[in-house]
Amino acid sequence: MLITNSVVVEFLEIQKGIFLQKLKSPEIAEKIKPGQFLNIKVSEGYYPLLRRPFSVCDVEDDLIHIMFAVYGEGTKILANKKIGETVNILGPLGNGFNIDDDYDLAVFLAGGLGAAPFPYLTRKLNNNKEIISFVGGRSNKEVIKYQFPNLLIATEDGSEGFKGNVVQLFENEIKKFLDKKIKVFACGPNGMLKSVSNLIKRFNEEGKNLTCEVSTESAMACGFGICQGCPIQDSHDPNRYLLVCKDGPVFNVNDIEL
Amino acid sequence: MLITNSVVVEFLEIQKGIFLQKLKSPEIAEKIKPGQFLNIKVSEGYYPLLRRPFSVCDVEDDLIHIMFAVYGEGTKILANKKIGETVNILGPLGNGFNIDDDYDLAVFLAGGLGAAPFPYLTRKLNNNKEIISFVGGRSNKEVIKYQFPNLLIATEDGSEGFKGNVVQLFENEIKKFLDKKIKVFACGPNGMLKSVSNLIKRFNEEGKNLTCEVSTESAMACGFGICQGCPIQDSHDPNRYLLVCKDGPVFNVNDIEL
Amino acid sequence: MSNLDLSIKIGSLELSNPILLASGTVGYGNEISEFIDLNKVGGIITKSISLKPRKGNKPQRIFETPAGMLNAIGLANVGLEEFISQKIPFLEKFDVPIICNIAASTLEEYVECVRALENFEKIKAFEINVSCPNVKEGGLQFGNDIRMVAKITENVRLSTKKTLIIKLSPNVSNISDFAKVCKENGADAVSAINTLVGSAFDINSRKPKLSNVFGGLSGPAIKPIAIAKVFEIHRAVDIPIIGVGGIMNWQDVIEFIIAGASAVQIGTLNFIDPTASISILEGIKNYFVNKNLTSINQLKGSYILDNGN
Amino acid sequence: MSNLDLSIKIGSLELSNPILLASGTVGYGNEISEFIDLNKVGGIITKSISLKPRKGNKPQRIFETPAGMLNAIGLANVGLEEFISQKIPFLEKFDVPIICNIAASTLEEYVECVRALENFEKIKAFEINVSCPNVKEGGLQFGNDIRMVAKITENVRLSTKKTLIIKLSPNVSNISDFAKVCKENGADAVSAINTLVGSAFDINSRKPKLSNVFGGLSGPAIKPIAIAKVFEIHRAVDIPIIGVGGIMNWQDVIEFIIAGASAVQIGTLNFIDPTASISILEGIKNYFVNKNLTSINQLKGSYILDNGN
Ligand SMILES: Cc1cc2nc3c(=O)[nH]c(=O)nc-3n(C[C@H](O)[C@H](O)[C@H](O)COP(=O)(O)OP(=O)(O)OC[C@H]3O[C@@H](n4cnc5c(N)ncnc54)[C@H](O)[C@@H]3O)c2cc1C
Ligand SMILES: Cc1cc2nc3c(=O)[nH]c(=O)nc-3n(C[C@H](O)[C@H](O)[C@H](O)COP(=O)(O)OP(=O)(O)OC[C@H]3O[C@@H](n4cnc5c(N)ncnc54)[C@H](O)[C@@H]3O)c2cc1C
Ligand SMILES: Cc1cc2nc3c(=O)[nH]c(=O)nc-3n(C[C@H](O)[C@H](O)[C@H](O)COP(=O)(O)O)c2cc1C
Ligand SMILES: Cc1cc2nc3c(=O)[nH]c(=O)nc-3n(C[C@H](O)[C@H](O)[C@H](O)COP(=O)(O)O)c2cc1C
Ligand code: FES
Ligand code: FES
Repeated sequence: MLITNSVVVEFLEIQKGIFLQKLKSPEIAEKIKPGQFLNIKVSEGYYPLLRRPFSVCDVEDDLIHIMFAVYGEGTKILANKKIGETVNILGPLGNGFNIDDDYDLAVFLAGGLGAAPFPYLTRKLNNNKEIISFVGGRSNKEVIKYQFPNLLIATEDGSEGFKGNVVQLFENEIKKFLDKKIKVFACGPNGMLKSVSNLIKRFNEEGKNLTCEVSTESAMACGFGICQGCPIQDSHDPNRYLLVCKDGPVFNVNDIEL
Repeated sequence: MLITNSVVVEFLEIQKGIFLQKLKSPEIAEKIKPGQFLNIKVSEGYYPLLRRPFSVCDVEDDLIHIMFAVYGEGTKILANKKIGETVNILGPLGNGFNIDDDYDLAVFLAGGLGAAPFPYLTRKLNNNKEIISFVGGRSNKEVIKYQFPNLLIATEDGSEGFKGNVVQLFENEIKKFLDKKIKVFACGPNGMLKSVSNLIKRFNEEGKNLTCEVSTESAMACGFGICQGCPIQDSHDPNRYLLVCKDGPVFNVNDIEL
Repeated sequence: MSNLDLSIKIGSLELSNPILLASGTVGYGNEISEFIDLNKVGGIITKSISLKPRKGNKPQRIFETPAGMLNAIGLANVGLEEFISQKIPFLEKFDVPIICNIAASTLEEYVECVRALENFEKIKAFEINVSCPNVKEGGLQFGNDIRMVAKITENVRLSTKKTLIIKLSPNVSNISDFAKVCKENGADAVSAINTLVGSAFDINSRKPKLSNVFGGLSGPAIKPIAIAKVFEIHRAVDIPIIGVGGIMNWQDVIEFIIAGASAVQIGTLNFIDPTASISILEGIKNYFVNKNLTSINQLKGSYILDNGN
Repeated sequence: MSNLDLSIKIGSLELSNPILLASGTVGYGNEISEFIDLNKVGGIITKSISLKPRKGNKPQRIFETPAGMLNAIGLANVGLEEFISQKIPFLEKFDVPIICNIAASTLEEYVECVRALENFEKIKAFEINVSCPNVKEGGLQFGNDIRMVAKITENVRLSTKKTLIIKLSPNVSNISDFAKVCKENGADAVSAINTLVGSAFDINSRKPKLSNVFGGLSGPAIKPIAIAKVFEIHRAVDIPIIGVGGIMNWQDVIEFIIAGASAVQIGTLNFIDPTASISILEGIKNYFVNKNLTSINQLKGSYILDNGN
């Protein structure tokens, strides 16, 4: 874990309202793994007071990419940064995706800004095994296609691809592959992750062979385990919460209660 | 009184650490008088929360000039504004200098950033009568010479001009003119204004003929009379405070207790 | 939604909408009337009036803090007599309810002020300030003493038929107990909250930033505290609550109403943007329309709590 | 100024400097030790320990507010047993005083915890949390009940020879009365302040932002309140005060010391900048050198007040 002032080196609007910011931080770029995140202080003053967590979207030499949309004050300030201005980064934080080769087919499941961690994950999987990506959003404006391999799209309003939610699409499509050993990587709103989790459990109860890692979200104050602000239920012990920031944000879906 | 979003049109560092910002506001530029001030919200957020008061330094068509140095968070944000960015201005506020022709010689007395209102005042006096300016600072780096006519300088460390404070210099120099009807315009720290006030009173007790208007400062919340945050002692009524923002900031020195 | 009706009734006080201008933050209305049409706000609460004029505290009276400000005005006001002769006539020009806020150092003084103002038709309600932290006598001591608050409420109630609002101090641990005694003694509503006691020192001079040493903390910094106090009262006592503390936009107003407020007061924000009350009103109307709400009572205290924890 | 000495003694507790890390904001030291050399801070105050492990509140536990944050962690902690078996051994690696913060729902539980920890050499002091607003039993009720605070202090005092610090609730109107009973019952110091009770609601879902509804407000927003409380205690009671609330930089620390604090705690700031305590220490040293000060006691409570008003 490091704290660095990082310069904004490049800033793109990859599609309407979705920003990609490239921040220079050789130290963090060298260490960070897919699924890990950064906790960013977007301004020097007291407003906003707390850091804002962002997944590492990609790494390019000594640049870290983050992807975001404007929600509130923090992301608004970030979106107004000019090239050459700095942000203060604390990272790398949390546990990333478990990158092993123990599968035949990788599946990416992303909802909304849950698309953020996949470019870097794609690069790091790097094993010539097949990947299928399922990405969803309310309408096609909200679907982030950025760098997804083999992309299938679900929109709730049917404006592009499958009409319905991304988990339904995944359920429909994956059936043809259920003989394979599948590893699902999912990132999106907790509601989506919950239905992914239920589906995976059902498949496995039916004797299929799927593993699934989900990247979860939580309100956070510190991002590195000292505030206890980001609990998530431990599925193995009803008397215990895990911490999203430290024990996650990526969990094996069997380890948590969504 | 108006509230307007004004664009920063030009931004100069007139001497090291002293900034001149030109803000576009046709409505305020048209109305404002020398010695009046603006209450400026330098950022959109809650930090800083309150507006910051600045004297009008000059008016140039539809531009208002303000002059400032960086003290705290507010002036720091202001100094980081780029051309084209906006600030929110409330003004014109307060009572300006009383511009009549009832004198033979005008004297300007300024300490530090007290130099701010004089360029506009000079332009508006506009009556071919003589002006002498006395400007002081701790060292010559702090003396703001910007657009003062007939300038005499006092520095406490003697690095330029008279060694001592600006009121002493004024006392020495003015003696030759004491047969004239003199009008003094003073702006600077309250300590300086107090010694000006004492000196003027002494001269007048000695039968001389000086009038004096001082532009005072105070912590302010609103700037237009609703918070009661900026009291200054009324010299005619011990049971009453005047308000710097509404009854001032320019007062005849006889009307207040400094 | 042509049937949107933001009006609200508190005792006999009828407000066309729930946006009031808080005591001490708009004087007696003169200056702010240059910025907004006062007829559009729900009501105006005067700067605290006392029997005799008060000069107020020496400078420095104001100090900015993170997302807040300290003030130690010291209840500077023109006094009852000048209020009657100068301020009421000005306020009569507007078609907006006036709530007269009263401060005093003794029980008798409260009663005397209320009696003197009872017959002025223009004044629709009294807000009794038992909680101003900036004067040495009275003020805070009253506000934190529950028997005193009960007694003041009881006595003032006997002296007025107008709507009676008690403005509560937040510097207590059990604000709902205070609201309860207000209700029991005949108050029509409570305002929550007044400022919190705060202070600041200069690290070079070692002097307090305020001549009075203590000041009242207001502004967005205190909003979470004000929301908690309004909610606490709403849960415990059946009395209309006027929410105040840190409102900066229409969202904050909606939050106060959800937490239990029937109306709200805009305070510190008037200093920063004297037109804010009007734009807030627009924001509220849009929210009501978007949510298919037609009256304040549908939203008031409509918080949804999980069962258990 | 080679003779600058920032050390301070509170009871038998010897601190090399006045910068402590506040309870609940550095866990048990593990994570923050990756950012700073723990041996450099004056002391570490553990997350509140209770007799049994506590799971804490459901999410959401954290909500940001203007210049502050609300937390409703609910005293989540590993419990006495695991603290002894896992956390103390880790802390023993450092040459820095450990102050063990204790929370409980009953008087007996406080005493039992203290007894169980009394023989651990590593623990130099106890800070008794009578004021956590985030649990239903105990917690706030104790902190706002002066007889209960007296009784807890008295009983814990009988059970320990270590330095005893009582952490006071700010949600009271008369904090110096609480400090007084702490002193009378044998406390060596008081900490002021814990968080203020606050709340927030979502205007779309109408649900509270925190599952617990109420949370504790911390951060720079509350600093003026904390300064006022420290000053009030300092003026009224001769007991060492540990100042806490909203410290963001070395200037804030100096302000607390001027207002009367012997030492201070860094809380919320650790979340934003876990290295801040070390840079603050540098800032303090420079201030002392520039002002020709050589000891904390020269600055402590050195405020200058005007006479009269
Ligand atoms: C581990 C982790 C990784 C994350 N990675 C990313 C990422 O790569 N890209 C990204 O854009 N965001 C990411 N987020 C979410 C991101 O932290 C928030 O979007 C950000 O904190 C918003 O800050 P703000 O100040 O703009 O909004 P706030 O002022 O904090 O919130 C404003 C409003 O927006 C809502 N809101 C905030 N965040 C979200 C959200 N994510 N979805 C829906 N509503 C929201 C809030 O509830 C609130 O109503 C991540 C969060 C976590 C915990
Ligand atoms: C009527 C009026 C007119 C003014 N005109 C001008 C002007 O034309 N140009 C200008 O630069 N300033 C002017 N000021 C002062 C200006 O308002 C302050 O400099 C400004 O508010 C500082 O804001 P800040 O946020 O940067 O500093 P703050 O954070 O408010 O203060 C930071 C520190 O600087 C100190 N400080 C603040 N202002 C001053 C000051 N003026 N002198 C010395 N120390 C100070 C504070 O006490 C504090 O310790 C005027 C003030 C008034 C009341
Ligand atoms: C400068 C100032 C003066 C105030 N004067 C009074 C007063 O005279 N009487 C009163 O009851 N409240 C007074 N208040 C308190 C406000 O009415 C309000 O309760 C408080 O400021 C919290 O609201 P806010 O955060 O929106 O400002 C004053 C507040 C400020 C900031
Ligand atoms: C997330 C969080 C958890 C806390 N947990 C505890 C605790 O367990 N025991 C305690 O006595 N105080 C606890 N506190 C209070 C702090 O120790 C401190 O008193 C308070 O936060 C004010 O200081 P600050 O503004 O610097 O944060 C907690 C504060 C925060 C923000
Ligand atoms: S965010 Fe602080 S512990 Fe996870
Ligand atoms: S600054 Fe508000 S009355 Fe003068």
